[in-house]
Amino acid sequence: MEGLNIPLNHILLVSSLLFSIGMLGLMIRRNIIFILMSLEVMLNSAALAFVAAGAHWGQPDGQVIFMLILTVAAAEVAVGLGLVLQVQRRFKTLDMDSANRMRG
Amino acid sequence: MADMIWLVPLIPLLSAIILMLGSAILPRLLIGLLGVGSVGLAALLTMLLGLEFLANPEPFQLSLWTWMQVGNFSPSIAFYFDGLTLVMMSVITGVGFLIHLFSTEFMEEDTSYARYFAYLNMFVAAMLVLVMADNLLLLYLGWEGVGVCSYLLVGFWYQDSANGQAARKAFVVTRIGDTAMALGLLLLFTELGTLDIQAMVGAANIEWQVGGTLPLIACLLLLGGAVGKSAQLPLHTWLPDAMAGPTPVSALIHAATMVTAGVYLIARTHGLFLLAPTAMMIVALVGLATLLMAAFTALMQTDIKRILAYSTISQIGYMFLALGVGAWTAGIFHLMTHAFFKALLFLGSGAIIHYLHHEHNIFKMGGLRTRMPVTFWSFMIGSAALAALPMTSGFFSKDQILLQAYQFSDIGPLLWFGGLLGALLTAIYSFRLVFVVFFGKANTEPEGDTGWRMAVPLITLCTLAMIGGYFIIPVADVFPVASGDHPAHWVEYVSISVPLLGVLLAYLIFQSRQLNVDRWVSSSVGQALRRFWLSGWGIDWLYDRAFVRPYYRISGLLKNEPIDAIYGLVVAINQTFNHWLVESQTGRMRWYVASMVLGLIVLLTLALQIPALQPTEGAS
Amino acid sequence: MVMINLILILLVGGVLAMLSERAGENMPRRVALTVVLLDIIYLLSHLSGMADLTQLQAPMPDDPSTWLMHFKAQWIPAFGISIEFALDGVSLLMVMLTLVLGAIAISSSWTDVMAKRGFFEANLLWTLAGVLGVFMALDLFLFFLFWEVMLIPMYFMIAIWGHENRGYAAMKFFIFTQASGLLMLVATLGLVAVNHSATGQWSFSYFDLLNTPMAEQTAHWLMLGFFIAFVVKLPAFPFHTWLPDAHTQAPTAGSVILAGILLKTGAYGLIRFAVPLFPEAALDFSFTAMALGAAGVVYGAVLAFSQTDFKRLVAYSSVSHMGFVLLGVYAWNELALQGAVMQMVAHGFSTAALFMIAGSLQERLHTRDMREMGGLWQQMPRMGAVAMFFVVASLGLPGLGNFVAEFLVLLGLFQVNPWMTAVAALGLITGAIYSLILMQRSFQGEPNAKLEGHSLTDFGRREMLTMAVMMVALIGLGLYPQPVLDMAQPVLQSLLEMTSVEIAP
Amino acid sequence: MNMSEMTALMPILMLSLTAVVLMIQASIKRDQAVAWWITAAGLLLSLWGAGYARDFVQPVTVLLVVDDWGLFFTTLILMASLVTLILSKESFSPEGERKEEYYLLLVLSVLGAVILIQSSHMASLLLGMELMGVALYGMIAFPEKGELPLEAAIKYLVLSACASVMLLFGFALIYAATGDLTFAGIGAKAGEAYAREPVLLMAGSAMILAGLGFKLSVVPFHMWTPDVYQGAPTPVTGFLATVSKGAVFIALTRFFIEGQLYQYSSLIFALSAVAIASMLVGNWLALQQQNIKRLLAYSSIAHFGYLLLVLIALSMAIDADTNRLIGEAITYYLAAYIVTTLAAFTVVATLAGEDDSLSMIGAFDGLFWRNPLQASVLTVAMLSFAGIPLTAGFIGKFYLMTVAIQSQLWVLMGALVLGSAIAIYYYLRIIFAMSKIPPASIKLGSQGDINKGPRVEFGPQDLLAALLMLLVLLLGSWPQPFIAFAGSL
Repeated sequence: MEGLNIPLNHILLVSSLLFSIGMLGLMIRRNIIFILMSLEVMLNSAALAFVAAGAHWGQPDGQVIFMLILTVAAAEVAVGLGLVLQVQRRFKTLDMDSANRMRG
Repeated sequence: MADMIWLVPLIPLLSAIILMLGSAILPRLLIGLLGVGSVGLAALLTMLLGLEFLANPEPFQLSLWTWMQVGNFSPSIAFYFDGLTLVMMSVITGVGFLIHLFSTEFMEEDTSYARYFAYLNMFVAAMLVLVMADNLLLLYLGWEGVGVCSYLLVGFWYQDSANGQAARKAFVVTRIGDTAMALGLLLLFTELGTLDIQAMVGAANIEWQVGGTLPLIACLLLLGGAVGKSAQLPLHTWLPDAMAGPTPVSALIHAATMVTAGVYLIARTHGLFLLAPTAMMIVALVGLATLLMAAFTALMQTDIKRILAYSTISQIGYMFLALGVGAWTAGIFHLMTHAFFKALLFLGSGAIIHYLHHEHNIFKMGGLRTRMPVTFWSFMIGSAALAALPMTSGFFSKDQILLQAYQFSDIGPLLWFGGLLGALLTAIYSFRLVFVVFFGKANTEPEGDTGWRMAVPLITLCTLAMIGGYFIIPVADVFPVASGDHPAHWVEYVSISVPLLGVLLAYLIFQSRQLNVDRWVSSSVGQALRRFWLSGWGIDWLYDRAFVRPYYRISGLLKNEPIDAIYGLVVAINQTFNHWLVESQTGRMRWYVASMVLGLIVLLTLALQIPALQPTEGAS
Repeated sequence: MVMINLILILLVGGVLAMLSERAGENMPRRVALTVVLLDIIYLLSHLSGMADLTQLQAPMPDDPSTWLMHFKAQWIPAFGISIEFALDGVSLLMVMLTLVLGAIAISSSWTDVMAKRGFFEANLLWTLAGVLGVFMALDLFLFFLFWEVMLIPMYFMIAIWGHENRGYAAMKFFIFTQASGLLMLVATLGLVAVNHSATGQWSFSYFDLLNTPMAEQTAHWLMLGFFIAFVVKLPAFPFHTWLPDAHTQAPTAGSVILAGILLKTGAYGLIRFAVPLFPEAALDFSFTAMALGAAGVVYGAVLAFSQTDFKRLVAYSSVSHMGFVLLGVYAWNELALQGAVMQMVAHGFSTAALFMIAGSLQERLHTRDMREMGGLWQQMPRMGAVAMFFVVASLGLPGLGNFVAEFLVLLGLFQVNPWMTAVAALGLITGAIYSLILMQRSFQGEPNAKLEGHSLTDFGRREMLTMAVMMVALIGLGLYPQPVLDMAQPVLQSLLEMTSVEIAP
Repeated sequence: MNMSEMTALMPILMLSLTAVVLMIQASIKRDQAVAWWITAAGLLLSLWGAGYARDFVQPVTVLLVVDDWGLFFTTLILMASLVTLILSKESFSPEGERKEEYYLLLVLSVLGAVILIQSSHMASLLLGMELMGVALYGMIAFPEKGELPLEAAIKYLVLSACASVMLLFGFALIYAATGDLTFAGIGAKAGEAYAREPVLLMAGSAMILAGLGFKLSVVPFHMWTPDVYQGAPTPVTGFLATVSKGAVFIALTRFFIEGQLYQYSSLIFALSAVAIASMLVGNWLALQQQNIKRLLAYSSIAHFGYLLLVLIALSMAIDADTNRLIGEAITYYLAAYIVTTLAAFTVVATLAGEDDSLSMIGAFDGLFWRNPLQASVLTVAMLSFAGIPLTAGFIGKFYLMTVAIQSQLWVLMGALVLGSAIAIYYYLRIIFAMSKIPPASIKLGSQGDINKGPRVEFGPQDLLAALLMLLVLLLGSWPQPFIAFAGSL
């Protein structure tokens, strides 16, 4: 598709931006749900980077990895949400800062 | 006979060991017999040896076994016997025997009778080793041995920590001297390659020339040892305190034998001192200074034993003076006579103390002339000899010393005058003692006079103190002969008359009271001087401030191990890190993420900052 | 093989002792004693077979065949590590000392230890085994192994049966020795690496590593590694601070072993490894080392004087005495070295005895504080007399072992550095001061009011026997040290020759 | 994908098979015992498989590589999983709790680990790691009651996911730089890629290091470790400490060597910083720790710090000899560490179970006199961690030091020595606690009268503990055979 080749670095820049946003979310968010969402964002940033790189080298590998990442993300989140339910049930809150029984 | 010589020290040693092991079981009588008998036997053997030696005066050497053998350092357990040894041995065993005998009565009521005799016998053994030693290392063994025995005996009544204090003082102060001496030994061996006295002196005469530095240092180090043991300035302070021990002990150790060990050492190594004139000069001056200092102090004391102690110091001062001026024979002669009359005086005082409920203050005594005749006469004779009144033993020895001092190089007359002044003081304080204690009115009632076990030694010593001066000690071929010529006659007359003058003064002041000195004494200057001399010229005070207290303070400061603080610091550092880091484990997830992010950033910066491609190397 | 058996007997004996506790409260110590005696007999029976020990042929340090015994078996060929034991005069001396003091220590633990006796005696025997290993191992890896492992049972002895502050003391002891041990390990590996790069093959054998050519700088660093490990164990000023605590807190038998034997491993290490492996470096370093030694002599003595705890005082006296050893080793001439070896033996006995007396006092008075004592002689004359003997021994009375040792050291040192000698000689004076104050505070003086009432039992047969052994030993060493000297002489002689050749270039 | 390749994958296949069987079994009839036996059988089978596969070593597709080295660690990890399995059965079995899924998760996690070990491609690495990780979340959170497991699980999930993303992003960057996903390929193309896109390459590598560093819990990615160690059921902690970390380290090593990262001084520098930090921080954190599980967590931080030294040494690698040494060092140290850790956790699992209060050091007071066997095992383990001779740990440390000296890494060596010196303190604290004689028995002057805490009858886990102890001692006292074996890999 002509006219639509964005230089690799730009895409990488975007994806690293996404990455940073996700990380920021992890750092400032206290609600577990949002934390999981930030994780998603990060995962996708990586995925995007892969796709871009794959396109840049004209290889399918990029997309393959992208698939894998989706699966991984799914798995992570599945377990994550499972745990979230537990958290809600036992701690009666989703505020992660309150989950610090263990320290020192 | 000669090869039996090793028995002489062995017998007392064995009896000492037996007494120690059997202290619990042996009956008192047997203990006494062992203690006295062993020394008696030793004395007998010595006598036989002496007779044989006088028959043919050949010094001989008996080597038992090699003590240790390292490289070329091979001192052996060996004895050397010559005139000097004979004199010393006779004094030790003879006087020792008498004093042992005396002790049997003096210590009668004491609970640890056996321990006493064990120590005393051990002392005799050690002292014999000291004088019989063929090499300086063995001599040092005896030297330290007598030191320990003296420590044990001074602190014999250990329940009173004051005695312990005195004993420790005695040991430590002498130990200072001993250390100097030990260094001397090290130097001598390193330089001369042997410690056998005869060989060493020989080597020294070959390798060193007169007036060299090495002989000077060596002699001064040896002198340090001598000064310590013989209680000369500046290490004399222990002797007066050492009077804490039982009086017979003072008689034996701190008057007759041990304290003269220093004199013996110098006499024995005179071959070295002859190489170091300066050292000899120092010896003479030390002697002079000590004898004057001690005489003045003795003048003021009120404790009968302290008076005798200071007089001992002063008399040994004479001996040092003699050695210093090269009057070897005179020095040793005085050593012997002094042993007689000073032992006599101590035993006499012992008798008094024993029968006067352990009273030490002479002004609480008095009028004992009639009540304790034996003691009185022994004191009379003893003091006469001490004051060197003509015809007594002390006269002969001291006279020789003074005369030879007069002839000594240019400062001779000065030394002579000093000695003379000393003699005057000696006469005064000794007869002050006599008059105060035995004349005048009685202040305390004695419980009778001496029993035979005390009387016999006293009487024997009396005779010795009288006739001792006529003995001829067989040291002619040990020492170089002194210059034969005599000084002007007036010198001799003066030397003879001064002691008499002293006695007269003492009589006028303390007996007839015709000469009243109270005005001087009570004057402020007099008082000051009196206090100054009474305190032994404040030397004790000085040492206390200069050494003892600082040592205590330093040791006290270090007590809790300052070094440990360093390691404590290390621990503290680790704990701080631990604290900080543990704080960082907040348990908050966001915080953990933050740390990861931080880490990531650090890694990225580190990874990007050094963009240098290493040359590829082999991988595994 | 003999040497391995020596160690095995002790190891197995330890296990037996532990099990024997089932058979009865008092079995373990009996078993332990038997085991040690057995070991001694075993050793003697094998020595008797050999040429008269007083005429040992001089062993070439780098040729094991000339040694008294030598055993070598592959262990970890990958690194050229082998199980290599060898015995020469000096190590034989140390081995004997170890076994004798071991027996003495057991007898001292007779009434001292109440709980878990089986495990206690086991640890004691295992410590002995470890020490024997240290004295006989000539493979540096093996040596390090024993060096570290012998600490563990010792640690248990302090940590389990020690006194009020045992945890701290045991920890301090272990960390000091372990940390310094790590340095030695690094140094060893460094040395091996140097040798490896030179010869192209791995070997930890002492005999291969001797005369390893290396750069001056390297030699200095490696030497330092060994030196620190050894002087910490010795212990030398200023690495000594673990010792007072460990000695004070350890049970009597522990202190006996610690003072009598373990400290000697440090000295032995210096003589066997630190100097011969790096002669030049050691030579350049000798002044510092001697300075440390002299400092230790005086410092230990001064601190000993101000202690109020009986055992602590004795502990500091050890620091002072070990200073002489350090001086002796680094003066590095025959006189001084003989002195050092002599000191190792003599100090072993005198200090062990003093610790046993301290132990018996604590058993009777339940305190080590000398302010609680005084005038004990009255009630316990025998103990008092014994104490007096060992006190004068430790202040270096001629005629007893310690004097011979100290005099030889000083004599040797004087030829190297008179001024240092003068400083060290101060030790004679300060030594007298603290020794006598010890007697004064405990046995002499007015009987302590606190002690009115309870009657104290004097030394009994067992104690007197034990003490008699050590007294005889000290007198023997003092009046006829020749056997000991002869045993060490050829070894030291050849060491001196080798190093002098090394240095001569 | 021919027959021999299939055979080479035997262990993986066996594990997958087990997983399937377990699921089927669960769907037919839920029964813990049966599930347990199936799992055990599966693990044993794949062990056999690992042995069998030794004759078929080869790269299998671009994704996996089957070599002796990998197989050895596969074996090791499978054994570790067996230990975990036994402990899981014995120790945490809250009544009425169903554990079939737990075993399933265990198998899956092991499967992930094995894949991780054998991966030679980013995809397989990613898959292996995630499989292992995700299963682990489940295992950690498995106990139904108690809050700590849940907290641990959620923390681990979020953080490790975050780490995985870092890893992924790193891969992406490297892929962008080199255009290759196989380790070898990256290594081959890295040179010119560096010339073209140094920033991408370096940044990528750095992020990969970060990602893997998290799993290895090296500073500064270590913070999760204590919490997860403490919160997770003890057997799972043991699993995490040995299987997961071991596998990740192998993967890291492969990537490091194949991808020739050791060439880049900047990376080496970064890695050294991380290593030194871990050595010191880990030990400092552990100093005063009272909870033995947390303490072990901290000590593990330090130990992986030590281990990184070896990778750094690769950069200095002078000659083949040294490289062989390095290889052996990695193998030996990891093996020793895994065995020792298992021993330690066996004891903790046996004595403390899931009761957090019982995992306090105080609860171990006087253990020697209550339960000599377990006490001795823990003692040996501690000594091994501390690197005292005659234990496996010492030989491991010996190797590290030799490597450090051979490649002249003086600073790291210094840190190593310092760290070990500090470490002695807290390992000793545990031993000291265990050796305390309760005052009661001192008076009584005999043993057997103290019975506070659970007195454990001799059961499988005692046998297990004993075996592990013997293994530790054997590795330490007679290492030659194993060294030879490691050399042959």
